[in-house]
Amino acid sequence: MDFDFSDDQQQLRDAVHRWVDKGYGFERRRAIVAAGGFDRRVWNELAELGLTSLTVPEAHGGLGQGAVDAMVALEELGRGIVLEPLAQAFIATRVLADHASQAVQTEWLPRIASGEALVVLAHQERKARYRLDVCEAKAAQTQAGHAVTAIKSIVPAGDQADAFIVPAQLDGRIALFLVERGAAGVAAAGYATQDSSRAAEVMFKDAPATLVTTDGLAALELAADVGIASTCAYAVGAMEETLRLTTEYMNQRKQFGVPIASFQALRHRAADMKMQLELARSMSYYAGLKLGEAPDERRRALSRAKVQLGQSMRFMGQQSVQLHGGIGVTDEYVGSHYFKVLTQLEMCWGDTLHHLGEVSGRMQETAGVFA
Amino acid sequence: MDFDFSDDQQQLRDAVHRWVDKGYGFERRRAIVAAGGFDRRVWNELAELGLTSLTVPEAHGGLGQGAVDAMVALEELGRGIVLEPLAQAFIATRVLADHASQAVQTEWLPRIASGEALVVLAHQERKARYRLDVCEAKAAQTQAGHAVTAIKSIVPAGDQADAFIVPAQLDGRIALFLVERGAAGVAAAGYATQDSSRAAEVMFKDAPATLVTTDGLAALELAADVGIASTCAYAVGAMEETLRLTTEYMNQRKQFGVPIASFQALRHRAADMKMQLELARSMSYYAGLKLGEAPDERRRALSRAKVQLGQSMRFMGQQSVQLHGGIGVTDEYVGSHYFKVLTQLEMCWGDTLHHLGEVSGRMQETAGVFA
Amino acid sequence: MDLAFTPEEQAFRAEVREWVRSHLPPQIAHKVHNALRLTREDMQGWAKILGKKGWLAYGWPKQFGGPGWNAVQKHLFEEECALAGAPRIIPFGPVMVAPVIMAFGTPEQQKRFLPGIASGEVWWSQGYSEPGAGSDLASVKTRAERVGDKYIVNGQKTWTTLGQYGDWMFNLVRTSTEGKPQTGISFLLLDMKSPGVTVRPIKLLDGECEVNEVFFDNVEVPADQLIGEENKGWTYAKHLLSHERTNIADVNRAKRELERLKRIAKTEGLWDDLRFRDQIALLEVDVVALEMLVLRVLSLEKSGKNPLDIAGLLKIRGSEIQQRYAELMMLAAGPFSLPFIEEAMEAGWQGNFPGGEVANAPLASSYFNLRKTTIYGGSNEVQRNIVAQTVLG
Amino acid sequence: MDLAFTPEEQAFRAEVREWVRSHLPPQIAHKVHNALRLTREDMQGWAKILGKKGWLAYGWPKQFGGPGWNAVQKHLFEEECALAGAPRIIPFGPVMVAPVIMAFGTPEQQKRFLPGIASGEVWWSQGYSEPGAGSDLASVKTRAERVGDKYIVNGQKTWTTLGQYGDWMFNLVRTSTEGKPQTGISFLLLDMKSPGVTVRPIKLLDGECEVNEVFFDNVEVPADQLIGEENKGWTYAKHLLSHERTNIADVNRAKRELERLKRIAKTEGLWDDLRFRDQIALLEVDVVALEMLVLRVLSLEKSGKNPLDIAGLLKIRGSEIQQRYAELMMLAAGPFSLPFIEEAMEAGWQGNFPGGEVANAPLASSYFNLRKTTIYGGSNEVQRNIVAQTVLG
Repeated sequence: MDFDFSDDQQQLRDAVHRWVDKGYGFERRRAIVAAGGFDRRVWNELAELGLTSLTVPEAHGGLGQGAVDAMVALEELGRGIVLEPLAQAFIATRVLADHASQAVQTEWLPRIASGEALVVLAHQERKARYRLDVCEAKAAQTQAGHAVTAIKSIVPAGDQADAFIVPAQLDGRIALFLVERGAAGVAAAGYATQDSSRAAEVMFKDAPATLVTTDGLAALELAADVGIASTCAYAVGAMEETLRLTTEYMNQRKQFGVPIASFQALRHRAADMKMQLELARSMSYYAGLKLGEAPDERRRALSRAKVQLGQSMRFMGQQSVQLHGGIGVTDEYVGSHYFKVLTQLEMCWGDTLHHLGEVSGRMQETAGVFA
Repeated sequence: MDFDFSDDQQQLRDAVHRWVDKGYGFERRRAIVAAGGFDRRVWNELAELGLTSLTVPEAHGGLGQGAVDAMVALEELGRGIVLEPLAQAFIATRVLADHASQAVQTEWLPRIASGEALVVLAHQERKARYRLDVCEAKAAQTQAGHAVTAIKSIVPAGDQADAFIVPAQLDGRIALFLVERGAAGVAAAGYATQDSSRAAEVMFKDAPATLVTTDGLAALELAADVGIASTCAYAVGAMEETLRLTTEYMNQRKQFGVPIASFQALRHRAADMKMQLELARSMSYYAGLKLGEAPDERRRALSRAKVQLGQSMRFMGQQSVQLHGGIGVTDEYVGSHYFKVLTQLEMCWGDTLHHLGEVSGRMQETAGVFA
Repeated sequence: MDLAFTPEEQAFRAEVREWVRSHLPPQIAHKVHNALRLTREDMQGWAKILGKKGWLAYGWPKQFGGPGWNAVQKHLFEEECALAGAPRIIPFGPVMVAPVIMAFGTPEQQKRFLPGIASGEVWWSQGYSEPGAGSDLASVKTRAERVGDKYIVNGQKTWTTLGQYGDWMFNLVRTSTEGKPQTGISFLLLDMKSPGVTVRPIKLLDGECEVNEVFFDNVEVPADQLIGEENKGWTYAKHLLSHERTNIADVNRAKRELERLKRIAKTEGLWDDLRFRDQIALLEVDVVALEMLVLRVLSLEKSGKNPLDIAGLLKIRGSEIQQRYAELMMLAAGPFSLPFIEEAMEAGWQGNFPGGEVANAPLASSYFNLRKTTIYGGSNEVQRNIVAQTVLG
Repeated sequence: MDLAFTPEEQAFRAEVREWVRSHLPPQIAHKVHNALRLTREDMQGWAKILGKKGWLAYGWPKQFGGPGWNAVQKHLFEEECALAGAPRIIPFGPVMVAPVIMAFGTPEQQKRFLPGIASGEVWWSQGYSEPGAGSDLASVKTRAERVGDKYIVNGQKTWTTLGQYGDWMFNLVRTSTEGKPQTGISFLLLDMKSPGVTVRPIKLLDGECEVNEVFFDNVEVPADQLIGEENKGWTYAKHLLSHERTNIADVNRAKRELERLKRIAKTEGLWDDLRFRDQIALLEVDVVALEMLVLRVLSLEKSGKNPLDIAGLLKIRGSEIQQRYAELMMLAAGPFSLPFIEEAMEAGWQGNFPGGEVANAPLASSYFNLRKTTIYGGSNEVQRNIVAQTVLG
């Protein structure tokens, strides 16, 4: 048992940290928000940092690193609440590497690694809410391959992506397909989300599609679990910075002639935030480390992690605003945007109640990390 | 709309308050606990105060007062955590007055009013938990009337009572019966409960029984609702005294050279206790005032009240102990016994989760006190 | 003790209900019921309609042109307005500054200012908070210097709610630096169109500019716009804070919003989801308990009592409940609360809202906006200090 | 970063498991698994069995006769003991006073006291708290006056856990009233059979006497039972408090009790009740998160780091979780947790327990008992002060 980061991981953290500090300040983020919430140049910079290739197998031009390295990178991006969805690269990579044919891997993984192709998961449907097994999208075999007809909501960077991984019904079960955004019959309408990042509604009408796997539900569950672990890591970074901003403010802000950090009731709140941060970090590690387990254990573990993170994120975000007072609800203050990010992330990949249901449903007689 | 107490109610409160103060000190209570948790002399004193006759119709020798008067009396008994279960008199009175034949009323109500007969509800069965419609007890017609065979658990003062109101299956539905403790086939084994009051397992084996009503479930639901309202009122008194003891202690107890009442984190906890007390009091009023409504509205209202009281009691009890520190968990300190009472009362007539389920199940589109 | 309203109270409610429902413009009610954004015209339009009826000044005694209602009648009026979907009455004029003018203003000031407030013609703003002084009002730094028959005002206010619409503003200003901080404060009425007044809207998390910074650069204020005596402003401000007791819990709005939450839960397929439904049920209990608490305070006030110890709880609990229903609405929509499309928060938007339910458009915005409720009006931490004082001394 | 234990760690665990399960008397394990009352003989019996194996002093370095285990090994040992149903090791001797004797005692003191601690023969008690000074240890008032080669001790200790069984006791005593309160405190070992020592058990809410008052009336203590220097006791006490880091979270016990909670829920027909089951699920997440936190601290300690900032969280969270499982067990039994029959909390009771499940007998008692966990060992309020210090300064 060992929770130390390797030297390589530490170097990766330092590199991403430096880039966030120097290259992704609040002003740049604000400009990207004003321009729609996604900047391809940032994506290219992430690629240059080696992040889009981080988990791509070496055989496909990647660095062949694992979930812990992805976690390290995402923690640092979360610390800077970077809008561009690096997690999608990890999701696409894992899904293709685990489920796609060699041909599809050879075609797509090098392009994902290089940053040339932004491939995102397009799975959200109106009736599904947080369920992965509800899918009305339809696929059919064609002469050239397959064609997909679907309406997918809230697709991350959906009008900026190069291709989508799309679940759709094929012969009575869910399969996964790759569809290029430029393909015939694909239309994406973009908009900003709560945290100012970008999403889109994507309409597929008989769009030409490449089959990734007919075992689509298993692959989609894997995608969601990578998504949860990514969300956890990113959130830990965002919460760490939230706590730092909050305590800094408490020490500087005076009321009744003294810093508000001197009020015991507020001090205890800060202690409770520290508690939530460390519980969340613990469960983020747990999530990352369990990503390689067999599906049953993996799913249970990732749901447990999301329950903890959901609670922590809500508490951290709300208390940060409260401890800041008025400034905490202004658009011009950076801390407010951390609150928005933490709010939104709770509802990504299933909220706290949803995953509590999953944990409850999968509960066994034993208990604990190794149970 | 008027939340003032009448002069008569105020006098009632004063009288009961005086009796508790002078007649039911901690030493007397401790002696009663040592002797088993019930003292018939106390019951007689309650009768002399007019409390056992309070809600009995005047036609049957009672004072003919209503639910608000009962609430006033119970608040004051709760303030002194009086062990003897006056609520049972109110339950028996209401059930008999609303559901029994004139003959049964004429036989029993005057004796309840005078204190001569302690009649308690014996309904708890192993498989029922908090459900009222689960009943395995059996009744059968006999030449003389009926006979009941049953095992009832945790019957208040069950080995001291004169008679029981017993739900049992008759011809496929629940009916209520009156069974005297001295009757053939009745055996009661007494013991103390968490809060040091008295209960018993009562076994009925073909015990001769008087039919109260064949509409037993409706009558039992009414009994439970009177029980809930009584619990609420009693708990409000107990919580009020809990807060008084706690704040008194906080002002007197010193740590680090100052009264612990000077620590803001503890002050806020005291403020939260005040909040819970007043929310609980508000819902206790609501419970009492809704006891006369039609069953559907009454049941929904009483469940709402119990949800609030359940939360308040747990918070008040636990925080009181915490704010007291070590002394708060000792048997010799009076405040500890308030904690025990509040703990037990949450599990009487259905706990918080149970009644949340009731509220949730009965929820309608509108909301509010008058909805 | 009786939960039922008297026949007179019921008749009063019926009259108010009839009138409100027939005079509230449906397009405004639609916005309120769906949390769509309100314009200045919506807010002031309704105020003027009420003003014409004499009900904008619903809390005023008869001698100043109010209806002279008692606490219960005021509550019933507020409840009927809320349930009908009326916008909240902007309180700065009729509820906040008017009682101060009535209690401490000269007859001339009363004659000059009260009619414009009662009619809804004049929009008032509040100049209390300053940068660096949120809940700590006594540390006011904005200076007002007496020069002849004028005050020259310099300084800055902030968090001025809807100050961008303000015609007039009442201010706490420092006229002396001697003695305790409280003693050198004066209460000054100020025409916001005066030269030297600059209003800068502050954009908030929800994308709107509900509050403002207001800068005073050598603003000349005639001395007859001082209320009462110089350096006694703290007394008047405290008088003001002691008003507007029960409506601060906003329980009537909570009831309306609880019904909206239930509608959203149904649309989102959660009405039969036991886990989510339980959350609503728990909130319903909270709302009923809050309403009972409000009714107790009202009843005591009607009987001439001053239930200070429990009235102090209303703001804390009311604000927590506001935040909770906003949170649950957002969580009900879940992924479909993510799109943050400001145009869709306006009435009449014709676009396609992601996921299809345009009713979900303002949910995150409301959630963000209502974080303010535990901060403003004396933060809940300050409120807990006050409650603790009542129980611990 | 790796969650798996190394093959060596796994082998170690297997060895410990095998040994514990074959040496722990089944009747003791039965009591622990069912929260039945333990006698002094149960507790000391197990201590002696461990002592014989050399594992009672499981945290000690080899030079003093301990096994010299690292942080992970200690944790695995604790976990295996907890899951097997072993009673907790009474910490006052091996975990609390022994490290102080090792660090600050003379070779003679080490030779005199450590063997009896390691073997489990000598039962130690802690003399820290005094009436009026719970979390405020520095305000110690018990006096120790040096007269020749003795100290004469007068005063009173309280909350002395299991002091009625104590052979020896380590005490903070005041040897000087000059300077800061901390500077006049000494650390004194005291034979509880000395004339003038009176132990008065305090009955607690659960009906048991887990703590005691200990009175000293001119108790003579040979001066060679002073640890280190006079008036330096505060330093030694702080050294003691910095030990026993991770096990304070008691996560291994929590895992065992979570399993018991699930058994009770099944017996009471609640395993398929979604509302109650969700409560267990939430607690399960809490326990896993606590365990991960503990493992992080262990791993850092193994790497020679001192994770002070997160170790401070363990007591708070661990104690909250202890209270929660006790609460849920009681609520699971619901009405059938009401009977408070002390005899039924002993092993082997043959009576009929109301409702039929004698396993429900100790539930309320445990719930009452565990209220102490957020109070003792530095109340959670004091712990939050300390954590706040790490984040705010």
